[in-house]
Amino acid sequence: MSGKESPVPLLKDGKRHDGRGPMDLRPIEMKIGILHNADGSAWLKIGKTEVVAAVYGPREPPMKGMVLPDRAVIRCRYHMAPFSTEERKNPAPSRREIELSKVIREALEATILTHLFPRTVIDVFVEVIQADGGTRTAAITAASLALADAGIPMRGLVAGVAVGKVQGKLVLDIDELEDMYGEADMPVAGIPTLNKIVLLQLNGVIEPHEFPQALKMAWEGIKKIHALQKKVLATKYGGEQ
Amino acid sequence: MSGKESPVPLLKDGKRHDGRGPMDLRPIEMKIGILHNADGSAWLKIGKTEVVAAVYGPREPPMKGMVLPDRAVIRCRYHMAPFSTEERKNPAPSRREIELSKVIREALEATILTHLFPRTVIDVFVEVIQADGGTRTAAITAASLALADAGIPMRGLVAGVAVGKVQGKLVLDIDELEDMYGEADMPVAGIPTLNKIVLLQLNGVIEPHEFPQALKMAWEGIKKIHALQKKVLATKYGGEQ
Amino acid sequence: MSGKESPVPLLKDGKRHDGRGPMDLRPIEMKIGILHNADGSAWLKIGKTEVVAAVYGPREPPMKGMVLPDRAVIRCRYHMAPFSTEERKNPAPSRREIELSKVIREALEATILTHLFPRTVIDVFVEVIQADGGTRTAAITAASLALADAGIPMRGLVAGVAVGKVQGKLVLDIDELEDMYGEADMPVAGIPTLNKIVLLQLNGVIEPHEFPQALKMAWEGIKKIHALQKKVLATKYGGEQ
Amino acid sequence: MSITPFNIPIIPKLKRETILSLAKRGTRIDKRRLDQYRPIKLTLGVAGKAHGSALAEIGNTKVMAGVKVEVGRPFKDLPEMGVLNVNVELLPLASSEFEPGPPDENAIELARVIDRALREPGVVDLSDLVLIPGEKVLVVWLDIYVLDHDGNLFDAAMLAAMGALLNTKVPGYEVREDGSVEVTGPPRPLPVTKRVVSVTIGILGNVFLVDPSLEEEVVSDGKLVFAFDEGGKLVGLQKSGPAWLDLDRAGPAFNLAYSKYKELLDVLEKSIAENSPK
Amino acid sequence: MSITPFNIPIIPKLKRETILSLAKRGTRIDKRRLDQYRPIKLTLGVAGKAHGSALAEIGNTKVMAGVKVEVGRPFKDLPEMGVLNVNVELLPLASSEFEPGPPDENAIELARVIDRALREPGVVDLSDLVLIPGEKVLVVWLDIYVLDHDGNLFDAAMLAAMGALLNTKVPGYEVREDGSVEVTGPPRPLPVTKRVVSVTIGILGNVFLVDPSLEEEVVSDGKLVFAFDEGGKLVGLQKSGPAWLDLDRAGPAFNLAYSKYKELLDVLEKSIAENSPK
Amino acid sequence: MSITPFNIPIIPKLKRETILSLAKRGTRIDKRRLDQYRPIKLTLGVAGKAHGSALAEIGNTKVMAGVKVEVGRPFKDLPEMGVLNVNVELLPLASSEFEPGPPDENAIELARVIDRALREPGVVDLSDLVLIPGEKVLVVWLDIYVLDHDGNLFDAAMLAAMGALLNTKVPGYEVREDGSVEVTGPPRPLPVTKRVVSVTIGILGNVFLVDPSLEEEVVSDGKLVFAFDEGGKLVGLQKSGPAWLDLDRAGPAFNLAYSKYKELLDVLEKSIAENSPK
Repeated sequence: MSGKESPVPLLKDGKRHDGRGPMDLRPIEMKIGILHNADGSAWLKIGKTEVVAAVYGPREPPMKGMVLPDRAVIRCRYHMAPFSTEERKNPAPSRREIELSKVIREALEATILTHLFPRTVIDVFVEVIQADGGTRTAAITAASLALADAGIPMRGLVAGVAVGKVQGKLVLDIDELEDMYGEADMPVAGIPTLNKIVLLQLNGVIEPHEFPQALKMAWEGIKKIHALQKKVLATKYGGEQ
Repeated sequence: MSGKESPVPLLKDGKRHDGRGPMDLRPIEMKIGILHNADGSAWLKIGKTEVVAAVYGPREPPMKGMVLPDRAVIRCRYHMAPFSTEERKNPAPSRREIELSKVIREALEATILTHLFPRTVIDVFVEVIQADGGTRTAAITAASLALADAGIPMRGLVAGVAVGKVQGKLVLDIDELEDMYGEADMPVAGIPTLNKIVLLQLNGVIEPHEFPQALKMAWEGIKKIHALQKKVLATKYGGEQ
Repeated sequence: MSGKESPVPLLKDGKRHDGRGPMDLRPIEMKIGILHNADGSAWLKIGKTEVVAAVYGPREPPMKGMVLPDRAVIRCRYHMAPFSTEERKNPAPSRREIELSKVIREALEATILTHLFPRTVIDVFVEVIQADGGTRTAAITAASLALADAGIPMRGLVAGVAVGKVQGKLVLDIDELEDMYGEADMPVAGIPTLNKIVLLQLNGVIEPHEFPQALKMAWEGIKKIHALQKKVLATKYGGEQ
Repeated sequence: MSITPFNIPIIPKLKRETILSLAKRGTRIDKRRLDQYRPIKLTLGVAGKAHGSALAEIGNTKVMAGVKVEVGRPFKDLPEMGVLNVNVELLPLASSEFEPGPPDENAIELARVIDRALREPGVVDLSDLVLIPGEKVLVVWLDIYVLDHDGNLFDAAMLAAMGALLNTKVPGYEVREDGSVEVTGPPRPLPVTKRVVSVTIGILGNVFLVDPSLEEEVVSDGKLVFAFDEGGKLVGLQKSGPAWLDLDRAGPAFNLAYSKYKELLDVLEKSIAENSPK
Repeated sequence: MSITPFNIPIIPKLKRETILSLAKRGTRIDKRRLDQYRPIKLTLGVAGKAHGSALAEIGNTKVMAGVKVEVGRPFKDLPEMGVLNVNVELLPLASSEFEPGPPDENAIELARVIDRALREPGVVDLSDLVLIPGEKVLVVWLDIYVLDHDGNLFDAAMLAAMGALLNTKVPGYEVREDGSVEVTGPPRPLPVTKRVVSVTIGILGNVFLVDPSLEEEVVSDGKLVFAFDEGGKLVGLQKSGPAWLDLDRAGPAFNLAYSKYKELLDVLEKSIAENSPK
Repeated sequence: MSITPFNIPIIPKLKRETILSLAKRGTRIDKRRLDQYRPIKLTLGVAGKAHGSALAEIGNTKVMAGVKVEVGRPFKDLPEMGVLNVNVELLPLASSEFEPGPPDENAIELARVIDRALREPGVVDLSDLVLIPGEKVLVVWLDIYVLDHDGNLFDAAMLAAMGALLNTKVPGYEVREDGSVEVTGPPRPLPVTKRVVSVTIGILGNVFLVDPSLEEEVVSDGKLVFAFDEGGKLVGLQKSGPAWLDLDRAGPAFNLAYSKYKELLDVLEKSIAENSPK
């Protein structure tokens, strides 16, 4: 969406620049329990995008007064490693990181059973190790796995993916190149078992009739990612196949 | 006081660059109760200088411990809109804004009956929408109106105005041009019903004999502004004509 | 250690650029009780390096909760005056100042009998007035004097000095020129009456066999400085000659 | 880091019940229909030293926007583009909940949603703001100043922003031979190519409330902000707040917003028409 | 934002009564007359790496000032002027009330009052500090370092500042043909054209106390700081603190200050004379 | 300002006794010998967008390092040298004790100890990173990312740092005639001239524990960090923590560290060998 032209065609003969079809996700790998100290943790790689999530809590608030009488306080940080991007990113939180920390926190508030843990804090920390598009939806997918790994009760697992528009066509799970030279990026996250959307944004321009279409495509992706989440949890914890 | 020469003569045939005589105030407009949420508010325009003031309180302190056992704590912010000045002003508080917030707070401490509200906080927030000279005295005049609008008991209304020196002559209520190319700027604020000075500063150079003279001129201005304050309050609240 | 060549020879005929022999300290002056408000204070000059130290406490914590149940909390600031260096130093704490505040605090923690003052804070503030090499060891030596002047019980006085390596040779108490163009700077501080090292760092490169040698040289210096500390305390307080 | 707000008054559950039961009957506390805006007003040219300014009012909500245009450097990767900066200040004047200080996550989210809705459809033609490619360009500072917060800051801020941009006169900069830049020519309008407005929908359970008041926002689960350009294209979208949204309610929400955007566009058009030289 | 100090020990009302009743008899706790300064001392050249420095002592109050001169850029609107920066640090060494951290409103007010009293009468001839107009000028950093706070920081800081400026030797900068600047020539004195001192009066109700000690400041309502140049012109004035002042007491306050400024000027002159090469 | 940590769990004295009594018998809680490292692993090339990266693991401790090389300006006093910046982030993921925020004194100390151990022996040949002397040089950003803290962060960070530097490919910058810099040529390895590793010794009273685990660090008085180059020269040393050290135990501590550095060097060499093109 930079207004510049892509160095490679984003669509050619129905295929995307990396050979995928419009509805294809990038290859995904997930692991849980990868950190020793955190109460729960997860690692997720989708294409070249790579994130690590850790969860601490429910625990005492780090600061007196940072509690609610009827539920847990969620603290959430989405943060990019300085070496995760093309140009080195200053480690101080950017305005973008501050906004994304907020929308990810609000997405997770909808699924965590916070009322079970009044007067405590639950911390969700996500680090982007490599950024190649779709980092916020990767972050939320990994965060949800880390919460499950920490044994924190949720209404359902959250998975996310972005739908983009390139050369006038909607495509699933855009990467950085498609994001940069495409026309739109619509990240969506939801709880597929409950058919609930918990994150929804749009960066770019789409036609009115494309909105329901894009949402439907995102949901297809979300269901596939959710299946992988279940699988990796089952491998460690059994059940819920 | 920049050392540079004024693009227009500041005094010519006894008239100032905008046609005023030495003792003329610029046109003044005042309104109160202009904001919905604030407990009291006021808007003031003097010449092209324009400020908005809001008062909240007396209320619980925003932070535990920010109280005094025998009186209210006053919090005061003088702040300039980024678009209020010739060059865009960074919204982070400048050293000038920090100093002016202090001298305005101290001026108001002298008039507010703070001992009536122990263990509470009274907030006074002033935004400069357009800066064309005399913003601190406009701010204090508007703040005093907003305090009255909020029903906070005071020993008396505070009004303020600056006296300047241009081309060797003292003049009342200088504007930005006169401030920039003049020799001195002496802002004064006081409670005219009690003959008390609550703010007094000097930026520039004056002769010893000019000090009492400048103060006398300022007081004439203050009394005129005070009359307008009373009028606008009477229009809303009746009485005190 | 800048990689550049020294403008003057650092060693010539066994003498250093300022005429000292390898084991000579620079001239040292010390005073205590130089400040009125502080509970204890000291001034120290070694060569052209000059520091002032002040101690407040044991006292109430400046902030609720900044206490330990079984001992005093030490707060320590090593800070350089903006005019103490070749180029003006920004007064905001640099990363270097933050590190040095930490190593100096940790050095003092080892000697102060903190368990005698639970739930209190002891503040040690050091200002470098002129920086010409060896400021951290001067700071710790002066801080120790100020603590004694404040009557705070210690296991022993702390003294410090740096050993450097210039033109392949170890020398005691290097100044800024020797630091800048030399090969190594090893600051050491300790309690000579107990033979305890409380600060030990190395900036530069030395041979394995030089380490014990450098430490031995530092200790010789520390003992000499300690003798001066005792003298200045005795002049004020008598005893402990 | 984002933290669940914990320094807030307890949410009045009874109020929520009242609003929900009124909604079932198709009405609201202030008698509005569920899809009805409060009175909207847009005044241009409210701050004389700004190059452009506007004050938007939606009910009691008041948001001012001011534009300053300055000479600056382009971004390294966009040498032939001017720069647009959007900043939001949630002034402590506006609400007892706003404390003085640098923009918090709410101010930053608001600024970024508006920034995207302006940037993505190319509302300001940044390519028309270049003085010396790669060296000197015009930098447009759009400062949004929230003066009174009675709910629905997004729509009021968007309206004030568009009003201020359309009100902006760019000083007549000229590049001299020695590369210096001076103001010599007459001012010209900022090149604004499109109009954008936003429509915000409050979410309470399964109820949608267009243009939620503060009273309604406080008991809501969250909101959806849709931004449209004048042709009805969707140019921005944000779910804000901890709400969730039924998958099959997303379409109806969009349709509701889509049915309202022209009302706001009309307000914008009218105020421009009133303001333009006759 | 400015906040009423709330982290302070309770003001000793008895002490205030004592000071007031002593004042009625024309004397003070430390036996001074109401218009009497404590002993004043000014030592120049106290910090060897500064280009100029001074230590001012008034009673137990100790303030150091150091000047560094560096090459920098002029302000855009003043291309043919050097730059003067005044900074004050209220060091935690100086008082149990001072905490480490960036300058607070008290430090900033102090710095700005001194800055104005130096800048407005043109104490430093900034036009004489230009290397390449619009490009490179000398920047004078005046750092005021409060070491021991026993009241009346303004007068001590002003004295230290003037002492340091008058003690300053500017490195002998020269501009090379390629526009680079190097130190080649011999140092020269900073072009200081005037001498300025300040006189501070503590206000307790209707009583004026010249040079208030900390003990007196703590129970005062506030103070008035008057700055004079060597010719007796008023070059600065600040009411500081929540005091009010009777309109008809402003004249007497001014006259009191005016009657004292030469004492401080004498201290300044004497220390310069002592310090200058014979 | 440095403050005694006060927001920490109470130190388990019983644990300390246990560790001390085990040490007397020459062993440790996790069965290691006093001079034994936990398993060490170094993986290169773990972050694809970094110009170089590595993940070091010592037991459960995990530290990543990433290098980015960019064009920037040299320091004014070192016009013919590239720039090396070392930054450490103690991520909140890594420990329940780490809070988000700018680097604290622990992160800064860690970064500066590693910086010195790299800078002083000239590990990176900065003179080989100059594009236009005094104008444009390569700036090497070495960001150390602590992911899991189970003790001995210094040695793990040092290892990750060296691994990342040795893994770094510098983009093929070329200087055009007009002074602009572009990436045109093929990447080349960062000029790394030496290998450096560190050996950390925990101090508990008179006991030395090589490679202390977190459990051991918590009850320790402090630690000694020794950095060695491949030839065994001492290139860095830091006493960290409030411990004191008997004067006559400094030699034995050094000898202990010296006896171990080759183990870490071997890990480093092996991982480079595995990673280099065959």
